Amino acid sequence: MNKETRRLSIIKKRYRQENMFKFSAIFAIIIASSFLVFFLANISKTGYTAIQQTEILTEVTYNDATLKNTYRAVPRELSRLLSRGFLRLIPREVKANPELMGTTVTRWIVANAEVDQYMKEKPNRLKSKQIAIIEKLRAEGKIKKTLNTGFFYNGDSKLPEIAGILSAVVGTIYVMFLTMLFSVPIGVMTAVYLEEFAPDNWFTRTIEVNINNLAAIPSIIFGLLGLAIFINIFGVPRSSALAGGLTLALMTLPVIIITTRTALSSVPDNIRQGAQGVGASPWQVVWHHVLPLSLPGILTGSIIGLAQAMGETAPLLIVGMLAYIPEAPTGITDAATVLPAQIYTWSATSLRAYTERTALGIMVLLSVLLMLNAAAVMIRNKFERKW
Amino acid sequence: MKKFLTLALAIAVMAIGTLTAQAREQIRIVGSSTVYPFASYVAEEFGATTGKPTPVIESTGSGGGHKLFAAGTDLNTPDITNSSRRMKTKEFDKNMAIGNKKIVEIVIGYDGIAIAFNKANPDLNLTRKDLLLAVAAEVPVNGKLVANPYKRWNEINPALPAKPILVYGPPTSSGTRDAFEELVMEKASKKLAGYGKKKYSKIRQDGIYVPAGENDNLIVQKLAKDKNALGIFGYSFLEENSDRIKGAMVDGVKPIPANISSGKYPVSRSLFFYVKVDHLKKVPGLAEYVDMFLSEQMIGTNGLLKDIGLIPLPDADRTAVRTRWTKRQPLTKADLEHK
Amino acid sequence: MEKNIKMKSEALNFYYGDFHALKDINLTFPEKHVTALIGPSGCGKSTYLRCFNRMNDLIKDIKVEGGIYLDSQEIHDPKLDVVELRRRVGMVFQKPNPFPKTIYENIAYAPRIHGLVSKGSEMDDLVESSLIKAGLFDEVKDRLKSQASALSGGQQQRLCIARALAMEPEVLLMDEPASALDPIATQKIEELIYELKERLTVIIVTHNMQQAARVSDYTAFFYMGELVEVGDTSTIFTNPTVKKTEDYITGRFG
Amino acid sequence: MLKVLLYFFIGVLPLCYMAFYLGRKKARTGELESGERFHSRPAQYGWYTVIWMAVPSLVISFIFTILGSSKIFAVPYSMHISTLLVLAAGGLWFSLKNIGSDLKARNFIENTIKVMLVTASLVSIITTIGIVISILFESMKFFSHVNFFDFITGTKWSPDTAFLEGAGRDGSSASKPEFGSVPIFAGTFMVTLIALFVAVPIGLLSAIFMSEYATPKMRGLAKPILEILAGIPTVVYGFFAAITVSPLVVQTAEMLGFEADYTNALSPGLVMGIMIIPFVSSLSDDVINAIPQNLREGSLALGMTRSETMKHVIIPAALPGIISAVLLALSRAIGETMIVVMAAGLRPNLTWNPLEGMTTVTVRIVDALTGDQSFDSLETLSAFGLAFVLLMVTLILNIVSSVVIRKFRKQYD
Repeated sequence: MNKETRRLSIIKKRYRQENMFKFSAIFAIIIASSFLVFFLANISKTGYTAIQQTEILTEVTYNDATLKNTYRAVPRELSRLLSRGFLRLIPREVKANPELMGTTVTRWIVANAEVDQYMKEKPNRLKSKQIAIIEKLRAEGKIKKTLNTGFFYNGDSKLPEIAGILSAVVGTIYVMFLTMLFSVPIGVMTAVYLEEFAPDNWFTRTIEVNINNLAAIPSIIFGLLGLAIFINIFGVPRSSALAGGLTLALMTLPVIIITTRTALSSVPDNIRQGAQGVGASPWQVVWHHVLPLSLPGILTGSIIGLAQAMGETAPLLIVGMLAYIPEAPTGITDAATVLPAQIYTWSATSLRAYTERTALGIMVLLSVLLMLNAAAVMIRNKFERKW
Repeated sequence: MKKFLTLALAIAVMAIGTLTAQAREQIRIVGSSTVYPFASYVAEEFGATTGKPTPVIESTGSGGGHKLFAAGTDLNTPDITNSSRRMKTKEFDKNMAIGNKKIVEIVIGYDGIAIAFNKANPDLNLTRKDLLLAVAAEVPVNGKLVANPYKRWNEINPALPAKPILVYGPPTSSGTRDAFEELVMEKASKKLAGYGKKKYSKIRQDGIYVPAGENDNLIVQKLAKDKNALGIFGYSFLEENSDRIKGAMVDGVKPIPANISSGKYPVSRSLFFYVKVDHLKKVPGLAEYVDMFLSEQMIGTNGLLKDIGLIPLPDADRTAVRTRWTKRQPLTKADLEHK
Repeated sequence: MEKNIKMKSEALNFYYGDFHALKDINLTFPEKHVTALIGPSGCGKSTYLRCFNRMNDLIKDIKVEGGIYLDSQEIHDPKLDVVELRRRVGMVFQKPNPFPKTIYENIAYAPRIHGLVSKGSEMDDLVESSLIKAGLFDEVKDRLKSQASALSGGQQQRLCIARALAMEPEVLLMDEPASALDPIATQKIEELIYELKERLTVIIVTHNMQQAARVSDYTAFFYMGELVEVGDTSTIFTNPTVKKTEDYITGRFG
Repeated sequence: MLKVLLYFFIGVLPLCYMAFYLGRKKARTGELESGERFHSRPAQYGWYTVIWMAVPSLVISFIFTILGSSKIFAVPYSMHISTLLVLAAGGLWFSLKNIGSDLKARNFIENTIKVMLVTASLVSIITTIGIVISILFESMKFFSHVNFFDFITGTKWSPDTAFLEGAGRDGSSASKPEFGSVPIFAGTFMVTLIALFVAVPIGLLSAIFMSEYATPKMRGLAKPILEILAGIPTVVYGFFAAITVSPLVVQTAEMLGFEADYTNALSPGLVMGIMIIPFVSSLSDDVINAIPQNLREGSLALGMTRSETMKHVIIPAALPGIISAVLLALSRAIGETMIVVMAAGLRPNLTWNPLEGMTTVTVRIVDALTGDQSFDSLETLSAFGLAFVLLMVTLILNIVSSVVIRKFRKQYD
């Protein structure tokens, strides 16, 4: 009986441990998810205000005095509340539309960042006199917050109110295009060689070990490589999309090779044998059978590799993409910046009006990355074949 | 068949031909992170108001900028390098050797180095000697140099508050650190017998001087919160955060533009940029960009750059710089050697 | 002759999702006898075997109807603890699956965690006796501290049996215990089963007709999830009543 | 000159098409006229012609371009073009002449393809060589001034004199610069350690949850959540660490009566820990699933609870795999740059207190390479010395981890 009670107590204790263990496993996953929720909520909370931008309704006078000093175009008390991004363009506006000369137009104009910060109830450096003016405008309905479309069609700017992500987005597209152009064919070819053709000798093994090691090398070291090889030796222009794309391509290469190899090796051998049995040459076996069958896997791997490269910043800092580039690049050797680098530049600015824009930029980047990853998962689920 | 061949050849040749017509359209600028905000501001104005391509400005640091600048004469090298210090003779020699014979040196203004702290504190008046003794690795005690024992300001100077010393300053890689060491520490140590009237510029590493980036949001937060901490920063930093922090007086002089500009405020340095004269013809807009930078609207006493923290040069100096520019007067080694 | 019934199933139905894997099985297992379950692949005999220590609980989306009794206690009874059930109903699998530990630890593991022994010396005795029961002791007595993976396949399987025996179970379930082994190892396992029935009840699933004939006292023939016929092994193999059983035993299908 | 290469692609494509057309036509008419079947299909003769025409000229063009842009020897433009055209025409003429019934065009193509595949796989080797060269050369310059042993074991990082020279001032009065990298590596390991403290338990338990306790539905939910964590760019984590976590840590520390720097090691460590959770969890998930099912059944059949099975059987069996997962996560954390650049400090600090500011290897590299110093100053070069050691450390970690995992796989394959 004594033995029996002891056994029962042991069982009880064991079940307690079992529950503890289960609970801690669930707890771990809850921590991870709640971090994600907290993180996303925090970024959204910081960034959502940047979706709106303050505008002021004012009269703009076009005359000779205006052209001399554009601050005179608007009522005196407003001249320091409006964005210089608009005022400095007046001479060009007049040049394009000479009939404006001598007229006065009433229109909504982007306010400067301090006013914007005030309207969003955030810290600002306005003086009490200026606040009184804004309050008066508010009472008259001459100040409002509208959708900040400029964020999407402007490039970077030193004036937070007109700073946008267009140039960074275009730069990202260029860089990603180049990364894809170099890394996908070379990666797939390497994988095909290693998986389908390579004999098992020291050469192949060296390559394999090498690829595994490349996958583990810190990204910043790829930046040093890009700087030393592409820029200093091959003379690729600094901060160009080409320099960034090449550097990221080398970084992405191992990812693509490894995923492609997995995809290739999952094609069963009897397909290869079947094709060889009807007289296909080794290359034809690969080209006609193995590659088409492993295409979804290759595609998924490439997308994941590119999504990774898209969020990468450190190597790009070293090859000079941390630059002030307000205009979208028009060629691959033009200076370009990418979204993560833009986010970094803005986050390092002490002007607080950039904080919300940084967060909004992050939201844009995250949505793109999430979509890419979702696409990869969809391709995987839709075409995945169990052999 | 022959026709087809000629056609294909023609296409090939044409495609190759287009590349020679490609010339660079954008102005390329590299260099100091201190000059970067001013240069990019001008660049943006330049792009917006003239409709020409906006110059590309990369913040590489002064040293990196001079390296890229002196890398060659061709259009793959930058047209302008910004610098928070003067070009070194070594760098000048490199330029001469590589073929950049004509370089114009342009001073755009001053950067005051402010000793900033939380706005809630009463005003503070520090001497350079106070600052030296606060941050030096070794201080003279009874005629001998010993590891810096000071933990509170009043231990250095009874007139100062009895608060712990905590200074956030630039890291060794920064030009601001260079200026601080030269203008504060070396100047003060030369007058002190304890240092043997020699220049001394070694900064303590026991956690009282904390190296920190210049544009770091975390440091503003720290100063905004910690009433004891001081920060050594460029004046523009103080200007941008003037709602939260203010600057200490150094040797009784306030860090305000008028004092810095007139040279009364002792801790300030000049900001430069260097232009390759040979590129003026090849890169469209380069001359206009420099013209705009030197205009009264930008670097004048009430210029736009003053709003973001540049201290304008005195009138006479501005005129001198403009003359040098309009004459495209090249920099000589003698200019650099003479201080 | 009256026999004590150790385990039985009553009107047992088993479903994998929509698939009806076992259909209305009624079967009894007499104490200290060997019962063999035979039948073609996919007939449900392994599934049936795994019902007795509720190994099927691991599989998602299953449904069990009817009852299984161990000494007249329903094993799905919430009062009965599955851990305790498995201690009493041991199991040996098709492929030997020793833990990546030493031989000693493989056997000591279960008794220790179930609290069957309290002293170190008792444990040594238990390990030794289990190994002796499994007929493995002489082969491994000098290397109890070496890794179990160093043993041959047949030795590993006997180690797994010893591991099960160390819990002193009342029933031992064997799922094709010799199918991955060579003939000599198989013979040893069969001899072992023969000895085991002196101590406990054995239920064995096998593909090998001769093996069933050699080791078992009773044989049950399964086909397509149904129990076709059950009886004395000698009867089933010499004089089956159902045509299908005869066809299977004589090798006409399966 | 780089553009030569790019535009040549546009020019070369129509030429290739023409060559293909000519080759195929020659083979077709050849077959018709002679009435015998050629060794290969006509299209393969077309490809044969294309290879002969395009490959030599492309290779030469590539070499010329590299020579030109790396300033070894600038091939004059006219010479470049004429060489290309002569080569292309020569190749075309040669291949067309060769086409005949017994020319094995298919084998030729396949061999060419194989050569191309080998060349592609050489890129990875070249990359490695490039990395080693690019770091080794500059770090050699550094180590010729600073003793490697002093660099590895020194506990004081004060590059003062190097800085003076780098800034162009007279450094004779200051003391010798010291480049002891221990405080910097200590900072790196502190941040990494904090990250592992976060990531290993959470990652491992998450993997256990997913492989052991989760219903398929919960698994389908939990897995993407972890994958999203891996997909967030590091610059975003950095922003989050600097803007949100750091002030939170300082506030919490103050509440508890401690003092924390804003650039403390804890905040980047915590955030980095979150970042590497997926590395630990997904690899652990893999190895736990790689443990044969019968081992699990064996344990359960002995009356083990799930947690006992996990703790006593599965985890010990999966341990090598888990260790290698942790090592990989570790090397990822050591090399991580943006989070520490944005949230950790610049102060070389040898301390056990994670609330103090610290600096890390990657921070120093970025800081030295983007600072105001002259490019040949010792401090700038120290970036390469640090990168060299960083590279070695990550390589060793990776090699150890892959050896461990290979042993593990061998055991269960």
